[in-house]
Amino acid sequence: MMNIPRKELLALGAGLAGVAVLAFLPLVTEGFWLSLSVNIMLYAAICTAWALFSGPTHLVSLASAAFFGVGTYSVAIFIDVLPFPALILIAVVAGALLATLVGLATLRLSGVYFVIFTLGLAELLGQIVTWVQTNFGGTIGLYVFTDFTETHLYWMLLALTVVVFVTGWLINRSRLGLALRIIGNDEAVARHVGVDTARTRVILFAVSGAFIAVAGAIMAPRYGYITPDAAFNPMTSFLVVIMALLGGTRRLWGPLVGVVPFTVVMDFISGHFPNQTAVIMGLAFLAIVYVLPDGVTGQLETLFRRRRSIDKSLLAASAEEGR
Amino acid sequence: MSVPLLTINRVRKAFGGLVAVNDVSFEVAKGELLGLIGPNGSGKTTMLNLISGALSPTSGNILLSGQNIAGRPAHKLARIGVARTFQLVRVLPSMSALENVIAGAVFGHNRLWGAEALALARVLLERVGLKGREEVPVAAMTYIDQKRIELARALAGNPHVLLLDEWLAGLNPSELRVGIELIREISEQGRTIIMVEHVMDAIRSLCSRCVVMNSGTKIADGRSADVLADPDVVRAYLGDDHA
Amino acid sequence: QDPVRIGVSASKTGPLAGGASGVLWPNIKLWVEKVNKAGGLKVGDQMRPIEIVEYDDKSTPEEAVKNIQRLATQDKVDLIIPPYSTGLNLATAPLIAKYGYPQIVSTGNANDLEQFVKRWPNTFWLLGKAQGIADGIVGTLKDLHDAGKIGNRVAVVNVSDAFGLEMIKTGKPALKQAGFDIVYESSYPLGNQDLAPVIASAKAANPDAFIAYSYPPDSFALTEQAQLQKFDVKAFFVSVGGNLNAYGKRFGAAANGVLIMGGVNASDPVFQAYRKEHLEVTGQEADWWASPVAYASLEILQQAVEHVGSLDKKALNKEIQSGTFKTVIGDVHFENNINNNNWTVAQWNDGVVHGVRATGNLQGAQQPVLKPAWPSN
Amino acid sequence: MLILLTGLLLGGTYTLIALGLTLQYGVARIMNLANGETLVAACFVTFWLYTGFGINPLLGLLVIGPVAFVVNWLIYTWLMQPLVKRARNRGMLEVDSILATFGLLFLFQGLMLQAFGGSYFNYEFLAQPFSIMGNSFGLNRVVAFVAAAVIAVALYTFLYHTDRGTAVRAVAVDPRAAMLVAIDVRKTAAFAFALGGAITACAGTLLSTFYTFNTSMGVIFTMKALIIVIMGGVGDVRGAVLAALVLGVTETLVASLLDPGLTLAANYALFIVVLLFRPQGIFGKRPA
Amino acid sequence: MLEVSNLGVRYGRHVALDGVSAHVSKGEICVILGANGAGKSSFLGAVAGLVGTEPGTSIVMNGKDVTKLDAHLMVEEGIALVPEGRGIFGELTVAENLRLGSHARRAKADAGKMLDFVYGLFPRLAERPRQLAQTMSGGEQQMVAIGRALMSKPDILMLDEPSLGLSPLLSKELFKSLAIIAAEGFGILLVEQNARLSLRTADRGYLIETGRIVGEDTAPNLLKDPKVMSAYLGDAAAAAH
Ligand SMILES: Nc1ncnc2c1ncn2[C@@H]1O[C@H](COP(=O)(O)OP(=O)(O)OP(=O)(O)O)[C@@H](O)[C@H]1O
Ligand SMILES: Nc1ncnc2c1ncn2[C@@H]1O[C@H](COP(=O)(O)OP(=O)(O)OP(=O)(O)O)[C@@H](O)[C@H]1O
Ligand SMILES: CC(C)C[C@H](N)C(=O)O
Ligand SMILES: [Mg+2]
Ligand SMILES: [Mg+2]
Repeated sequence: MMNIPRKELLALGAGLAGVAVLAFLPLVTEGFWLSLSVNIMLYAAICTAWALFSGPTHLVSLASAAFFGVGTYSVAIFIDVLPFPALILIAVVAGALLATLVGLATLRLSGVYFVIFTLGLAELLGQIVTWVQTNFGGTIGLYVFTDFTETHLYWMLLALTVVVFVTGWLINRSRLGLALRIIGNDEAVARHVGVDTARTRVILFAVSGAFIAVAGAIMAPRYGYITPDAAFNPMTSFLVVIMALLGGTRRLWGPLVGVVPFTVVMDFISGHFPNQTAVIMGLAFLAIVYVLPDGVTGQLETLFRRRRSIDKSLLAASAEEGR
Repeated sequence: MSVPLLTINRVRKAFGGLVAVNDVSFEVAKGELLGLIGPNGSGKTTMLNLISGALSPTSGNILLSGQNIAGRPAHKLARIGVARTFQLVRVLPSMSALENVIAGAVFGHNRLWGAEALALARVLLERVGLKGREEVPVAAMTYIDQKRIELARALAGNPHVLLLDEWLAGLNPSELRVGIELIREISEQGRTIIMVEHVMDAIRSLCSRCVVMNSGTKIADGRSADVLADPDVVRAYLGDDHA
Repeated sequence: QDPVRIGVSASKTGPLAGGASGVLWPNIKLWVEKVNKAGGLKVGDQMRPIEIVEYDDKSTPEEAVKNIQRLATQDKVDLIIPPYSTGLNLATAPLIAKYGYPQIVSTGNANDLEQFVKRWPNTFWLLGKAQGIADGIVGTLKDLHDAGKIGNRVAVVNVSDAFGLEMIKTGKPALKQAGFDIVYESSYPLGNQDLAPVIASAKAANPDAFIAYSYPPDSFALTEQAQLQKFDVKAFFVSVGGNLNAYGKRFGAAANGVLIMGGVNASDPVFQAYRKEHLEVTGQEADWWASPVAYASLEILQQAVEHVGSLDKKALNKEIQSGTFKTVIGDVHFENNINNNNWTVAQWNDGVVHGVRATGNLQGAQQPVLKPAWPSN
Repeated sequence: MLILLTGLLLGGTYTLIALGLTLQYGVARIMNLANGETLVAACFVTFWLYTGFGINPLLGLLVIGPVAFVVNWLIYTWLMQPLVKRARNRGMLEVDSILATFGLLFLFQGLMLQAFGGSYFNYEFLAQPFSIMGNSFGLNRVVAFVAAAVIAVALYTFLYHTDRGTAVRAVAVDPRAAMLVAIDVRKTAAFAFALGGAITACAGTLLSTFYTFNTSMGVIFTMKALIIVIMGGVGDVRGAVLAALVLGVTETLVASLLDPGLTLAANYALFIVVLLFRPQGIFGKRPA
Repeated sequence: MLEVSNLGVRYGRHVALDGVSAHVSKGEICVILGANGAGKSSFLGAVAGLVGTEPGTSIVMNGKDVTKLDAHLMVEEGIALVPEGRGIFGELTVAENLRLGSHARRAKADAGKMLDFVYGLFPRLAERPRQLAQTMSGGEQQMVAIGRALMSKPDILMLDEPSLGLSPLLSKELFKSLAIIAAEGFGILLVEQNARLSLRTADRGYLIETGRIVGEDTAPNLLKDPKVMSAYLGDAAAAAH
């Protein structure tokens, strides 16, 4: 357990090489392909961060937009007074803080309840920001003027993705990672072998939330003008879940496998069928779900998996298990 | 009996109007193997849930080595040293046998990590008879083997008290024999055990002492042979031809 | 002939699609059809047909930015028609500037425009600053008050999004400064159409005038509730949505006297002809404010090209900065890239909207009348 | 009093929005993200029938309800059934249905876009004052409220007081065990899904009499419905109705007495409070 | 009454049952004995229509070929299963569970009579008709499951390890009840670990090993069979008496 297996070393090597190649991308292309790459890298970072939490816990979080928005606003509010690295730090703290609060409030929620709560979170924050700005002065839109080009954004997102991966890898090898796997398998068992399920979840949610907030912070310069409805756009949360599910959340690199094809296919559709985007996207999506049942579900099978296999017993007699 | 390891003091648990455990008191000495028996729905599982922290009592105290543990959350109790198995077997389906047991070693009372946890898990798997099957995913294992995993996982935490909820149920007679021997061994190594069981052969051959519950109350407590001959127990639980 | 390729990235889906498909897309269609019918866009001595390359930004900045990149670097379009809404225009401005295209914004406005224009001198703001529009209604009310026609009690509500807040931010101080007493004030979330409580509370405060910095769904809902609850004020003002032709259709005679944001000179024959054409070509009625402005932005682009005689972006920018353009909303001339002549308040009257107040020197404003009580039905 | 009545009317609207999803998610186990699009589609059809053919929306219900039922039946049997069949457990079905209905969401939205464009629509129907205890309300909203009450009561009676309804609930609890008591699970689930779709469509028809709608608005309704369904306890009609009414009254209270800008915050506060005390929803049963 | 021949079941590449034949007649109690994983549950599942069967399988019920029928139609043919792990509706009340038992068309007419019969058999259920099934204790849930199966007025009642988790008294009573049920004319097919108790009640028994029938005889004979004694009755069990 303590020494790193060969397979992982190989993966590490391949990963490093990949990152090196990716880092050179802006030197060979710019314009559209770079923009597309920024979008891909953005979702690669967010989806992987999302899966850090939602993968092992099987709790689908729709709070990505909330964290993202918090990060964006961290930059928007302080851009004129602090240097950018400090803003990133603020985003980290703000994201983690928010996640901790939410985590503590929703500890007892499971399954769909958690989903819905997080779904509303972005909307709620958006409204609170708006409400605060309405009632306590200030404009609603905040300008973010920087000298960052797309290349800078791309590099920052790439770096973020790498950090997320490394963190994920470290977590997997730690007590925390084991605790998560146990919780994901059976929460009641987890509690009875001594896992503090609540704390574990909160910590992980905070880590995941902080990363997503950083992604938001990095993207702020691209928005130029930050408004609550753009920063806290609920669509972000949905896209993250969809892409991550598409790729699978069992492995660290799973979400990545979803992000790249999804972004590219969707871009192809919106590029070639600007007037039928929605219809074709819908059909493409249905096709993916039906044609690739194992590509999608095979890996995801455990995502929501309940306890043990259904074959063993048709019904969990929960009264006996002291749930 | 010197200072008891576990003291149940007028513990009560009500679900709405239904009193599942009704002011029950008993003590368990260190190293004892106590049988907890009673008709279906008499409150045995509920009692174990109260001790293991899955439920918190409506009233009453539960003392472990003199410390009141009533109402503490399950994970804290697991750390303090209470481990259990479940009436319907619960393994961690996507993990291997070894990992299942490591789970107990890492987070239980033992709190081992790394090589130590691994070594302990191997030893325990061997003890429950699963040597050589360490890497098998538990989902593919048979019922009895899953029960073995559960036991090893509970033991891996090195608990002060081990709670077994119908651990022997569903085993066929030859498996039952193996299971009984396993529990006997564990008990003989000094582990304190409370076992809930409907298999009387096991109770007779393993437990020197039994507590009998009926509709939430304790109706008998004493040497197994005496208790099992008690007319009340026979009437409520065993049925006539067992006498 | 080699076509002139013009790129558009705007919303076809998402929350902004409602506005964009009512205002921006039909006018692009109308303009292209008109120009091509007339032989094409005059570039120097050539008449070149227009070819549109269009993308949906799904109402998000990420897509909008990507689309602009695609237009500039993949499709290599000659000109760009910028997106719908303030937010997306601001988000895409840096990129559009990077590739040097003129960005004539017809569907967005903000307050700190001077700062923005300094940074990106290729952006042009047809609707002017938010302040002008927000304060228009205050001026109208003040006139009515000074004429002794209404009291000084005002209820003001706003939709709480960027637009609503920009408006309230300057509108409220302006009301105070003009000596009005704000007897009820509140904001409501974007998308909320259950506004009975808002009207009930406003009514309870017994104001003389009601101002709503609102969006289409809520403009409709507020009007319906006011009518149902017999909330009779002498001046009833709604913002975006009140300018839609559908508003007049929906409320019929009840709309008479309702004040709205923006406006047109309805008696201008140029405008009337435009409205007719709009209906014929797009099958859709033009609205009474944003449509002609959006169309004007395209006319400006067209005339700039004709004046310059080439598609050289630098020259075009320069021309737009300094030139004067004949459009459906009258002659437009940018000062510091901002158009300061805008309709700010208009009033419904028998299915037609007449401008009653404007910034700058727009002609044709009519006298506002007091709103009659809601007809009972 | 005014606040309470307004709130109850709003609650009626919310009930309409949520009841269909209660059936689709609670019974047929399909977390239908395209629920809101169904509702909006019904708005459009109603609009089209009314403005194009002069068909009164209330009569329109008689057309739209059955048509929606059939369409949803087909959607279930063609699109959802394969997912149900291949799902090895509840979780997989949940993931699959989320992904598939997400595709449907776009498909529906795209089709509506083709048919009606993206602009705002509304029309006037029964926009007359209706007086209750001296306060006047929109007659269209009152009608919708009455319809919501009728639908909810009918649905409740069906689910809890008929054998067929009990069978529907049995499928919700455990489809496999339901087979063992002679319930045709496939048909029953299809029926529940179709009925849910029909109710959602009827909701759309009624809502269109007082809402302004456009193609992109479905997701707003889906979110509201989800919140109500979860708050009430998945699959529980009583819970959904109660949650909808409570939500309506709270929102109105907050909007009237505090600040309309805080309605959403109030919603969430309420949501948390409910779930803290009853993590399984108002009437929900403990998860098995 | 029930005639199964050449039944095969496979899960992917794993053959769980291969060429299994068995029959149960009216009023007969028939027990299947076998080690864990031998395929007993798969057999019952296949007969009930829950588990797909291999080509060549034939299941005939009351003279009608029902091999390919869906599970819910099997119930109409008179086959009821109390599955492993009980399969009751945890979130419904006891009464609702029982009422659902008579959902089958064949059972509707006599639902009232059957309910009385079930309540007579398991008075605990009569005491708690409104309790949610999942909050009943393990043994009580078993009663709900059996009661529900009986409500469908089956010709053949199949039970998968019904005594699991029941107290000794209840197990005995259960088997007594089974005898009563059989005497009423129901056929009973039973899978049990408690071989002694079940063989004492049963008329006939099958022995199943890794997917094949390896023995069949009358219950009294099986009880005496030394092979059965060592494999299924066990020394520990023998020692208790
Ligand atoms: N969560 C609950 N809500 C309501 N009643 C409950 C709950 N859990 C248990 N009960 C009731 O409490 C009583 C005791 O249940 P318990 O599970 O402790 O019985 P048991 O002795 O373990 O029985 P068995 O031997 O059948 O497993 C039963 O009548 C049961 O119905
Ligand atoms: N759904 C399934 N998928 C794959 N294999 C299965 C499945 N169900 C059962 N099996 C396998 O088929 C074989 C027979 O299983 P079955 O459950 O019928 O045995 P059993 O005799 O009832 O055992 P037990 O006494 O443990 O209940 C076993 O090897 C089991 O692992
Ligand atoms: C003035 C309006 C046309 C503003 C525009 N709707 C926006 O989003 O900002
Ligand atoms: Mg128990
Ligand atoms: Mg079995």
